[in-house]
Amino acid sequence: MPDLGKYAVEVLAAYGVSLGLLAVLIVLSWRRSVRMRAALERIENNG
Amino acid sequence: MLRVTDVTCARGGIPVLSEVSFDVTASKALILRGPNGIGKTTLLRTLAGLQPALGGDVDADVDDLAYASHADGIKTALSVTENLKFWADIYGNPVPDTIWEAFDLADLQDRIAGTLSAGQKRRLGLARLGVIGRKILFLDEPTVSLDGFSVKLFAKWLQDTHLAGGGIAVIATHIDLGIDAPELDLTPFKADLNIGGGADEAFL
Amino acid sequence: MLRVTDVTCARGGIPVLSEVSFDVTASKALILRGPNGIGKTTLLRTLAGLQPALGGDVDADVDDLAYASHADGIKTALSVTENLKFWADIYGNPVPDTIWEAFDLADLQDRIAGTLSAGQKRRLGLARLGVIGRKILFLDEPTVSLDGFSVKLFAKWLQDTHLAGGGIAVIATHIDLGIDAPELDLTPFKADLNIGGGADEAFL
Amino acid sequence: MSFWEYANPKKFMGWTAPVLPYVFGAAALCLTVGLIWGFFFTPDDFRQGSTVKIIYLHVPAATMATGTWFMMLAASLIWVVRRHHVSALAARAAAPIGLTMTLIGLLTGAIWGQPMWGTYWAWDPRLTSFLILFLFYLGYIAMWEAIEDPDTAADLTSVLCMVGSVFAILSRYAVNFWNQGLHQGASLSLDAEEHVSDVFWQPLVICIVGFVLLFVGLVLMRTRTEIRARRIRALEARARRA
Amino acid sequence: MIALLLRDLRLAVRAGGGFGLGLAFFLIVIILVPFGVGPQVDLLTRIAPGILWIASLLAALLSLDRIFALDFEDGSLGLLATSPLPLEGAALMKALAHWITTGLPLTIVAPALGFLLSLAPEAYSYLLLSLLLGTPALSMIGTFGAALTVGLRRGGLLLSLLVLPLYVPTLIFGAEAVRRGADGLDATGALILLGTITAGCFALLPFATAATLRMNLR
Amino acid sequence: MIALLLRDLRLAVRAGGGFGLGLAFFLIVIILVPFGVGPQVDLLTRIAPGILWIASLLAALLSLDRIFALDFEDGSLGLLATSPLPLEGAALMKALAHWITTGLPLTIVAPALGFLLSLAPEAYSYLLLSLLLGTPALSMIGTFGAALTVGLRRGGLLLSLLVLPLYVPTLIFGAEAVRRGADGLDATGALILLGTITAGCFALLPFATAATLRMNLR
Ligand code: HEM
Ligand SMILES: Nc1ncnc2c1ncn2[C@@H]1O[C@H](COP(=O)(O)OP(=O)(O)OP(=O)(O)O)[C@@H](O)[C@H]1O
Ligand SMILES: Nc1ncnc2c1ncn2[C@@H]1O[C@H](COP(=O)(O)OP(=O)(O)OP(=O)(O)O)[C@@H](O)[C@H]1O
Ligand SMILES: [Mg+2]
Ligand SMILES: [Mg+2]
Repeated sequence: MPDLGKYAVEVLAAYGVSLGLLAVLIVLSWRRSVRMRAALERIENNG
Repeated sequence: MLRVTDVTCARGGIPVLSEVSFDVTASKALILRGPNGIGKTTLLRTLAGLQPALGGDVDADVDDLAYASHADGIKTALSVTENLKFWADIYGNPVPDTIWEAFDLADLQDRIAGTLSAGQKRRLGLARLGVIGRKILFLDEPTVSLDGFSVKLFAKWLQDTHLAGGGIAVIATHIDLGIDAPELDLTPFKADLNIGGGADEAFL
Repeated sequence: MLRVTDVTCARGGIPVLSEVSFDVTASKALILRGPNGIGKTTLLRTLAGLQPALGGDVDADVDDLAYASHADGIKTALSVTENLKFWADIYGNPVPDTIWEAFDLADLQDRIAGTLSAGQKRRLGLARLGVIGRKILFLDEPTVSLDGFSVKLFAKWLQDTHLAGGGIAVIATHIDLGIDAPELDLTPFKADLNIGGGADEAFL
Repeated sequence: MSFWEYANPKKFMGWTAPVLPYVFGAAALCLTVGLIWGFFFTPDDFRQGSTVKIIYLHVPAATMATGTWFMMLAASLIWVVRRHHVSALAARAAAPIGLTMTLIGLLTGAIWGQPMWGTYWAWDPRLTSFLILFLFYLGYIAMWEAIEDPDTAADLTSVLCMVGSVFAILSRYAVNFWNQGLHQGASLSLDAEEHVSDVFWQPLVICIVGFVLLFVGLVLMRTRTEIRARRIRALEARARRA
Repeated sequence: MIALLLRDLRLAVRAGGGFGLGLAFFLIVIILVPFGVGPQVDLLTRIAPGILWIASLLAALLSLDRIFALDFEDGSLGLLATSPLPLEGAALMKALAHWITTGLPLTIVAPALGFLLSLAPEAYSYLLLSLLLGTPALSMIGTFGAALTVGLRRGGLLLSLLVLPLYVPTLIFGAEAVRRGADGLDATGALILLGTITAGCFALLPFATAATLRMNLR
Repeated sequence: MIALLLRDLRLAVRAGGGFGLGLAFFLIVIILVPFGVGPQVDLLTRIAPGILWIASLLAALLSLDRIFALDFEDGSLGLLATSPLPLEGAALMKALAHWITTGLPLTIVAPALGFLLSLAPEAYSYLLLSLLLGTPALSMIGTFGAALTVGLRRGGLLLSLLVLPLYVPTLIFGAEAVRRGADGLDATGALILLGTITAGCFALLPFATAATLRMNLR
């Protein structure tokens, strides 16, 4: 861990917030992708 | 039992029909006839308690009355089932399973009401009547834009379910519904221009 | 002369009627029949150019077409005369004097449209057709909530004024209008589930 | 075979499936390398101290935020001109990514602002334009959600995107007119004077590449989802009519 | 009554995001203020409490006309009035639904927006508390106003005209509470008065609203 | 086209005072501001130009949704689209009618309200001129936004969300012109830019509006 000096809170917060938001975006996109794929398969197999 | 005695009703502050009287006993229907603008809508709204009468008496339990017209409280953003369920909840009834058959809505249950055709929407509006469980129905041109088959379906529901269950219906219509009921022509009741009453009476 | 060739039309992105073809020559009317939800409204809107067709041709001058349904562009805050005058101005025509007689509106000229009864309002909506001067009319249930007398009045105007003047009318209705015109049942044209076209075609 | 063939939904599903893992793999690689290099192995700036490390998130996110809008503009134009469904759906798929990037840019900027300028938020032109961009994204997404018919939605959002772009540029000038700012100039310009020093520059470029790749991967994945959603819609509608 | 509340919430969500949009409007009004008055931080800090409250008020105001208008147009309101549901209850539910779709989300994001206006750090808790206490009153008063104008064609602007004066006391106490909080003064008095207004509104206005509706439906 | 303009004006007057009410809303927003931010004169003088412009903007915004919604619901819009009248002309007339019923009366009374906010005496002429130049752009942009949201059930709030960012440049130049006028600086630049925006909007947006309407009517 590098020494962040007196700005540790800011730097870590910036990384936390950014990576958190990216994670949320990726997870949401991924979940919806999985759901849609499953739903589509279900419909295609029934019809 | 519905007893209407000498009811006078007004629209826009002007008396339209005066001293209309009739009785309808349980399990019977009455059909109101009359040319456009005679006052059928006004009369039905008055009888149903949506607007005050200028005079006369409506003898019936207010908790038995229901009025239905084209403006039938259907939300276009909700599905057919959600619409019916809402009105059933408001009146504290369940949605009867027979309703889907009776109004040929089985295939449309999950459709958003806004995407229905004119006739399908009308059927949904009529189905509401089967859900609220009121005894005395005032129907204003209920079969507008219905095809022949749907008109029969409605007449069947009216006779076999509603009237057979002791209900009463007063129906204003220009079309022949094919139900067996007495007709009342409103033309003779057209209000005399000089009769009193109405919001402006005090100034005449 | 109106020539419709293999028109396929869709609602909500789904084909409803496919390959409808018919011809109507000048001074003739055609009545469209079909149960609720078959697609009459959709077809008329497509023919009148209010929505794009999925396929096929409508052979007519777009400047001759007019569509009319319940949503008839009547402003409830304006008077009967103002309403008609407005549409006449938009189409660059005068308001013909005969219109008041033809639609029994003479007594209602100065009434605010919002205070008309259902049938009176419908008559006003129909009178608009007499004012815009278009040759080819697409009418969607024009006589809804009209009484018998008014239906005859309308049929008379249609035959003696509009058709007699070389006009054409395509009318969707569930009621018998009492005019002498061929009927076309749309049931056979119901779109096959698997036909192509529609917004979603690329995804099927 | 024309280039546009790839925009056919079926073809699109076909060629994206094998490509997608590589894009995500490359994105992950770049991001890991760039961020770890930037976070652990770069010195502090003599003026900004360790806060300079925020640059590895702030600048790529800010770049992608505007870049996404340009991509949506291009996709909208393609839809309007050629009516390829995939391009409309790609624009739709990109919008939430742009929104997230804008938000990251705003938040990292705000966090950075406190130590540097002594305030989380100032009505600086650059910051302000970003806020307006954020609003455009919100409106654009809300518009897609509000319209039922997908083709109409595609048409209307395209018009919105085009008109919005003109007004976004106009706002940028207006905002400059209104307030002279605190924010850095273009430090990525090739002009040596303005250039940030190489120690920061190299990992920054890797991070930007990583963000771009991540964006491409996400757009492809989300477009695939949108195509599936449309197909479900179509099939369900057909089933309902049966 | 719950059925009505649920239906209204469902309609709000379906009809293009009743939730998100009241909020978005609030956001945008706040964002516009610096464009109008200029970017000076000290100035913004001074006017922030007032502007935040005025923006909440306008955001609430803007969605008032849909409380009854839609139900009136499609006939639902007449049918509700003749249904077994007491109209007072319906009025209360309508106000509640309005609050849940506008007042509540607005209260939640208000602190984030205080940020943009450089609101004094001490004022945040007061902002939150005053909005939580005050916005229900805005919804209830607004519901009453909506009932007054329901029969009129697009009474939207008349509605604003009628309702805004009724909003003045709520606005004064709400903004005052935040301002005092920002200046480090005691704001309890203003908050208590705000709570009293809300309680009073909910105790009395449902009856007035129901009576008004009955008149308008005749 | 004149027939359409006249009809819209007549409807605005009949339907409960389209004139009076846009204006009344403007008035009330201005009156609420001192309640919100407190009564200090120096503060009010400083924020007056911005608040006056923001209030005009909100007053214009509030009546946007009626530009097309009513005509859409009763079918007039579809009939207009198939009538001989070019839709671009109709869009222009709609914007004009909106300006005559909101922007124009608002411009006329704005000086009186500047008074309530203790606007600097030098600023009055700039206020008048900037509103006269800027409010037509607000109406035209709003008409475009209204066309975008016309098919949507009560797109009112979505409309605000879409339109407000588009209003930003107009607001900035308008308020800046008044502020510079108040400070005795040269405001010609801002006024010229304002005029350019208005001219540009009227040259281009009618076409975008007509195209949008056609899409929405399908
Ligand atoms: C909320 C606040 C902020 C926002 C919205 C913001 C936004 C932006 C934007 C839009 C860019 C341009 C990226 C591009 O050229 O495509 C940028 C770049 C940059 N920002 Fe910020 N910023 C903020 C705060 C800060 C702060 C506080 C600092 C540091 C003191 C900072 C430092 C930089 C640097 C060094 C660049 C790179 C310059 C360039 O590449 O053009 N930013 N920021
Ligand atoms: N979004 C949608 N999804 C699926 N089906 C739809 C959608 N919108 C409309 N439909 C269906 O399209 C069909 C055509 O409707 P249309 O209004 O043209 O019928 P119509 O013949 O005019 O009927 P009516 O006699 O009742 O007026 C109807 O069955 C309707 O339910
Ligand atoms: N404000 C008013 N001033 C004068 N007459 C009015 C006013 N409002 C309504 N009327 C008239 O009252 C009469 C009654 O209208 P009502 O709607 O009850 O008729 P109706 O029998 O239902 O007709 P329809 O068969 O056309 O539906 C109509 O002739 C109408 O024109
Ligand atoms: Mg009637
Ligand atoms: Mg139909």
